[in-house]
Amino acid sequence: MTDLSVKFCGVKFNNPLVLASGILGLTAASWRNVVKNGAGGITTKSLWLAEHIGHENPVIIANEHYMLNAVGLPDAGIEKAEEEIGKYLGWRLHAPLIANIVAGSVGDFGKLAEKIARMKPHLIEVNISCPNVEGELGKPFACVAGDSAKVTATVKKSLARAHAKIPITVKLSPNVENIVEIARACVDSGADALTVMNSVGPGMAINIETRSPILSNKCGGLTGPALKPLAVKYIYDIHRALPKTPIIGLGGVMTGADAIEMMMAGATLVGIGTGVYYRGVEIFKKVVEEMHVWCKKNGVKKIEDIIGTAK
Amino acid sequence: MTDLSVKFCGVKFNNPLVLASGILGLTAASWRNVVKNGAGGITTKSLWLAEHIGHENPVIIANEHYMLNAVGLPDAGIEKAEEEIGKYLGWRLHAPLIANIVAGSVGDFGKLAEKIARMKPHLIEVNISCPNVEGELGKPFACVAGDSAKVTATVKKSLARAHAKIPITVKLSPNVENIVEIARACVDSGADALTVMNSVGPGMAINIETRSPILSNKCGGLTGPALKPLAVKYIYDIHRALPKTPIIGLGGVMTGADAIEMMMAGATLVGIGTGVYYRGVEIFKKVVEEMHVWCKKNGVKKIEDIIGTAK
Amino acid sequence: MNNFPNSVRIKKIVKLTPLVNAYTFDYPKRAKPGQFVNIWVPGVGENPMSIAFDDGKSYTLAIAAVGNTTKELAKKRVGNYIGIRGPYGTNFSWKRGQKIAMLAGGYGTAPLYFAAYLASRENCKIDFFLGGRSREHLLFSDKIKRLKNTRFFPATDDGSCGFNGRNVPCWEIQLAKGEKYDLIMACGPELMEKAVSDIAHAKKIPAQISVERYMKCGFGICGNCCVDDIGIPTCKNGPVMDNKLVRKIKEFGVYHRDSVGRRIYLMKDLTKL
Amino acid sequence: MNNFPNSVRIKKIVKLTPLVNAYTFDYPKRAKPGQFVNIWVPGVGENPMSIAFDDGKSYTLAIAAVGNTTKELAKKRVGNYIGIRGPYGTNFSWKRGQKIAMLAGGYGTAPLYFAAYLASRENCKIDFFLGGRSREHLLFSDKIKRLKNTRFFPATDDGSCGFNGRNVPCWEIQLAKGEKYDLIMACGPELMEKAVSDIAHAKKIPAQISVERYMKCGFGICGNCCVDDIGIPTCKNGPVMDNKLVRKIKEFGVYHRDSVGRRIYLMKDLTKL
Ligand SMILES: Cc1cc2nc3c(=O)[nH]c(=O)nc-3n(C[C@H](O)[C@H](O)[C@H](O)COP(=O)(O)OP(=O)(O)OC[C@H]3O[C@@H](n4cnc5c(N)ncnc54)[C@H](O)[C@@H]3O)c2cc1C
Ligand SMILES: Cc1cc2nc3c(=O)[nH]c(=O)nc-3n(C[C@H](O)[C@H](O)[C@H](O)COP(=O)(O)OP(=O)(O)OC[C@H]3O[C@@H](n4cnc5c(N)ncnc54)[C@H](O)[C@@H]3O)c2cc1C
Ligand SMILES: Cc1cc2nc3c(=O)[nH]c(=O)nc-3n(C[C@H](O)[C@H](O)[C@H](O)COP(=O)(O)O)c2cc1C
Ligand SMILES: Cc1cc2nc3c(=O)[nH]c(=O)nc-3n(C[C@H](O)[C@H](O)[C@H](O)COP(=O)(O)O)c2cc1C
Ligand code: FES
Ligand code: FES
Repeated sequence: MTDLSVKFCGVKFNNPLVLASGILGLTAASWRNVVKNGAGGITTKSLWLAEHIGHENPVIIANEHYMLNAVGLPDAGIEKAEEEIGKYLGWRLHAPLIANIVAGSVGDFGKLAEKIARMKPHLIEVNISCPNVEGELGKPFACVAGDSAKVTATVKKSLARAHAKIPITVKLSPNVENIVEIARACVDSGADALTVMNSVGPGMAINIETRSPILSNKCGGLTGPALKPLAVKYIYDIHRALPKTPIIGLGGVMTGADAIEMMMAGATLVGIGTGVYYRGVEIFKKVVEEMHVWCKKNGVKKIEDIIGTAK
Repeated sequence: MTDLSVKFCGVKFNNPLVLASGILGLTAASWRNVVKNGAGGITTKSLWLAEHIGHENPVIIANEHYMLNAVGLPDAGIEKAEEEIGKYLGWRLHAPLIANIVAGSVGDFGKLAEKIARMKPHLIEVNISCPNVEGELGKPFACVAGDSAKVTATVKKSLARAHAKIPITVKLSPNVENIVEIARACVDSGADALTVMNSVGPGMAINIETRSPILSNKCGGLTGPALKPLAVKYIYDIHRALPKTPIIGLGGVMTGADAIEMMMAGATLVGIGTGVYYRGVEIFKKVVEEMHVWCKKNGVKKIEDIIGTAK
Repeated sequence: MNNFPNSVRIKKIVKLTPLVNAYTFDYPKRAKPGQFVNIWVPGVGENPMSIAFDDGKSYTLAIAAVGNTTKELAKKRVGNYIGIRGPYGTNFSWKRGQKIAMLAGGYGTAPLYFAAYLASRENCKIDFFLGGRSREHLLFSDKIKRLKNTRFFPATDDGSCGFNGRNVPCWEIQLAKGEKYDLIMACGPELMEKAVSDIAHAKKIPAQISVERYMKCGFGICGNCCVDDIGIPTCKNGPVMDNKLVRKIKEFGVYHRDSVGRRIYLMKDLTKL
Repeated sequence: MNNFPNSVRIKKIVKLTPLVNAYTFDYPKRAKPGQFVNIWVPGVGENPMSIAFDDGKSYTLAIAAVGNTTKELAKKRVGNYIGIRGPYGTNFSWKRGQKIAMLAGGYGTAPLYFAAYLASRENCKIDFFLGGRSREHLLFSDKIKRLKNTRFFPATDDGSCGFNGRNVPCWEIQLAKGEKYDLIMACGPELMEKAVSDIAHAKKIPAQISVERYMKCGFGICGNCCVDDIGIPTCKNGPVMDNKLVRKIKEFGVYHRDSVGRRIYLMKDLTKL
């Protein structure tokens, strides 16, 4: 059997597949259910410092071609985070927990990171790239290299102050023209790793009988299997520019072959979110099995050997 | 029967469906074949001033989720354009011809526009947005408002000098963060219309057995039904900002409902390119038929009545 | 795989009770009792609604006007468009000829009426315990009465119709008289369902219970409807669940989560749990 | 609908002629004679190649090493990966028992050998007119000889094997002797095919001809292989076309278009046309 385990910023994962933030990510019980279905690690729904109301329904629409979502990052705030993270870690499952955090200001990112760090998740994912949440400039932080760097530096500083040695990964947006420049700015400001990529767009779908945009937020993040080439290209470019920075690659992964493609582009961990819609929560077991079959057929002993080997 | 005819910059189209540039667009005979299959108008493959070699094969790969192309804008230059455009117009078909032009410098755009104008196509589409062709800044003109404006102004000036009253539409790229700003810059510099949008990305696909990017150009423009929400969103935003500027809307249109959705977002003409892959060249007849059925069921007498009516 | 709303024109609107209207519209997909659809009122909102009836061509939904989406819906006329997607979730199931006790409350009556209509035609014997505030709030009572093989046990808080009290005690009287049931079905307020779950568990009678949680997607992605501690989404692995599974739901009858995932306790004093 | 290359390992390589190697590999889809695949040599290029044989499990292609992709391919060993997508395009077809004349030249022999192999087993009577420069350049001649119901008429420019001259004049001798054919198939250099098309048309004998053009996608999108003046793509509506359609192709035997769409004339003096 091929060894599918990987090390990510010193944290061991039994297989490289992690649940993407925002899918089945609200409660410890739900995280455990996803681990039971084969995930190597879990990313929480984006956590805020305080309660944050999401958008009215409809918030998610999908067909055989794509999914559009504008859930609006709803969250009950820090107390609930503490309950759920504590509960999950208490079960001592072998699937590391990545706490995804989001904030409306650079300062809040620092405060939130510090509080979350106390709960000792294995990693913190800094979500500066949600297409529906805008920073001061009316654009997500991830769209401006300077903002991305400032958030990264602030989070690292507040973790250092709290003597928390939890690695952070900064989640980048695909909706930029200079993703390598932004990636470099984050790494130079202390990011231990990068998560590539958040949803594309935003896009819009209109119901033609009622002539109304369907999502209550009118537009939303675009995801699905057709967006994978964008993620592969970004991971490929970023890995070449920053070969030493580990990457969580995600965006349209549906099969074992997709996960292997993403790892060859340069990803160490591979996220799956919208894939749960197309193949059910069992997708993690299915993809792990498909990776085993491919590795056996192609003589790959350790999955880590294929990382970044695309020509 | 619903009246599907539309007027675009004074040019009458029997139905709003036009062949997108780059698909079956090399020869007059091919354009006529597409018209025979129901298209209301034809856009030529991008035309250069002089011969331009494209990329080696593979240049187009596609599966049920998406298409990636890096054909590399091959063209035989102005003499061939003259032959084919002259031949097509000589057949007096009722489907207007949109000559799509591309150049590597602002000056060449002007020269090319003037020469093409002499052939009297019905419209000129200025392609400043091919993801695989970069201007001086290493980015397509369409990615910089200033460049887009300069090209537009230069083309308008050279057409005026040649006393050619051919309307021009500027083709925008989706790979920007400020498409409305760029649209406005083009219209302020004289663009009579806008074509929204070119392919997304570029993206990459890697063959995992040989660990090689499949396209000879490694990456290419991403198209397919899943990209439609991006086009709908851009058209929706641009139409609200510039309600008087007619739009050729394209990007992932596969069905009558898609075309209607795009018109409700704000498009007057609807382009179809990758749809020929998923539904064959007969897609034009099929979509026209589907639009008739929908209009009848929903009491729409004239298709122009639905343009820009999305809430 | 298409989870976009289908625009359907309302064909018929019937006022069932002061609060509840029955909306009928043609729909291309068939449904089973217990399943639900998301009903979208453009520009206002979208909410899950059980299917009250499927006649093979059209659906009927029984919708109480309680908040801003359902109140907006109540203004709609026949011929207006609404958006429907689904059917979603699991359904009640039974075997030919079974003796079934159905405990229904509030709009929970809708799916159980639909089940009773079908099961009574497969010569199941049905005891239908319908609870509600008062006579006028008993949903579909006339239709239930007309079903063959069906004994109708209305129960009203104010005694204006049938048993004066809740439907569960009314059912317990039958149990005490020695009535034997092969299957129990419950759909209505959670505390009523909790009581049914406990009794069925104690008496080892198979039971199916409709577990409803705050829903957003309706197809197992957003996670808002996941229940502690088994963590499964009730929109996909429910709403109708076997009582054996319901017994594993720690939060059942205790709390649910609102639209930001915060715990909301059914009864204040249960917060210590 | 999947037009990504499949990575296949070369199973067998056989040198057929000084220029042509036969490559065999397992492939999950079945092919008909006249259809082609795109063969991809990673990092080098991709080109269309007719299927020389499909034994129900693997394909065999007969590839002449002429340019940089095919020369790079010639360096490949058994066990190496190559990329294959397809099969694309139309195929030769016949009815049981027909008397068929096959005119083959160069690598065009491959699809016609495949057709002869199958048709001869449906007791068609085949006259196979195989043309080539010299004996050693005649592709599959030993295999063709061994086919039942098949008369083999080799024709070499240098007379080193069979008729001393081109295969069309050799065929015309048979026609002059009163040979009657129900069907003609032609695949090889365009001028040879043009001659066959003219004769078949004049004698009103049904004919199928493989029209090859410079190809990029192989599935009817890029337009590079569209022929004047009917404008249809030969990768999708061909390569095998009925002679009635071929007669409408103004450019057939006159010119084709290169990779930038420029007209390339087969014979200099035809440019006036
Ligand atoms: C599986 C299921 C089936 C249902 N079937 C019916 C039915 O047949 N008839 C009927 O009248 N009602 C039914 N409901 C309840 C219905 O969804 C709510 O009454 C409706 O959402 C109220 O929405 P509103 O915007 O009008 O009011 P709001 O003011 O938004 O909410 C009023 C109450 O309705 C509930 N609610 C609101 N939104 C949701 C949601 N998205 N998901 C779940 N609960 C919500 C909450 O408890 C809330 O306190 C069902 C709920 C579920 C989960
Ligand atoms: C439908 C079809 C079936 C074919 N079957 C066979 C076969 O069974 N065996 C065989 O050896 N060859 C076959 N060919 C020709 C084969 O495609 C070319 O020999 C091959 O592409 C040469 O490529 P290269 O890069 O080695 O040489 P290059 O130097 O690139 O080209 C050499 C010549 O090959 C032709 N050619 C090159 N690229 C293409 C292309 N993409 N499409 C069409 N022609 C091209 C051109 O005429 C060119 O002048 C077929 C061509 C077509 C269109
Ligand atoms: C319904 C939904 C909700 C999401 N919520 C979040 C979120 O809260 N935080 C975040 O960083 N990303 C969020 N994402 C983005 C995903 O984490 C992921 O980056 C993206 O969907 C691409 O991966 P996929 O194609 O596997 O879904 C969400 C995506 C979807 C579809
Ligand atoms: C194979 C291919 C070639 C293309 N070539 C061109 C081109 O030469 N010039 C251009 O402006 N756009 C070109 N495009 C972009 C299309 O015109 C269109 O903008 C894009 O594909 C979105 O529309 P669609 O989804 O209907 O294909 C090409 C697209 C494809 C798929
Ligand atoms: S409602 Fe989204 S998972 Fe159940
Ligand atoms: S090769 Fe592209 S259309 Fe035929």
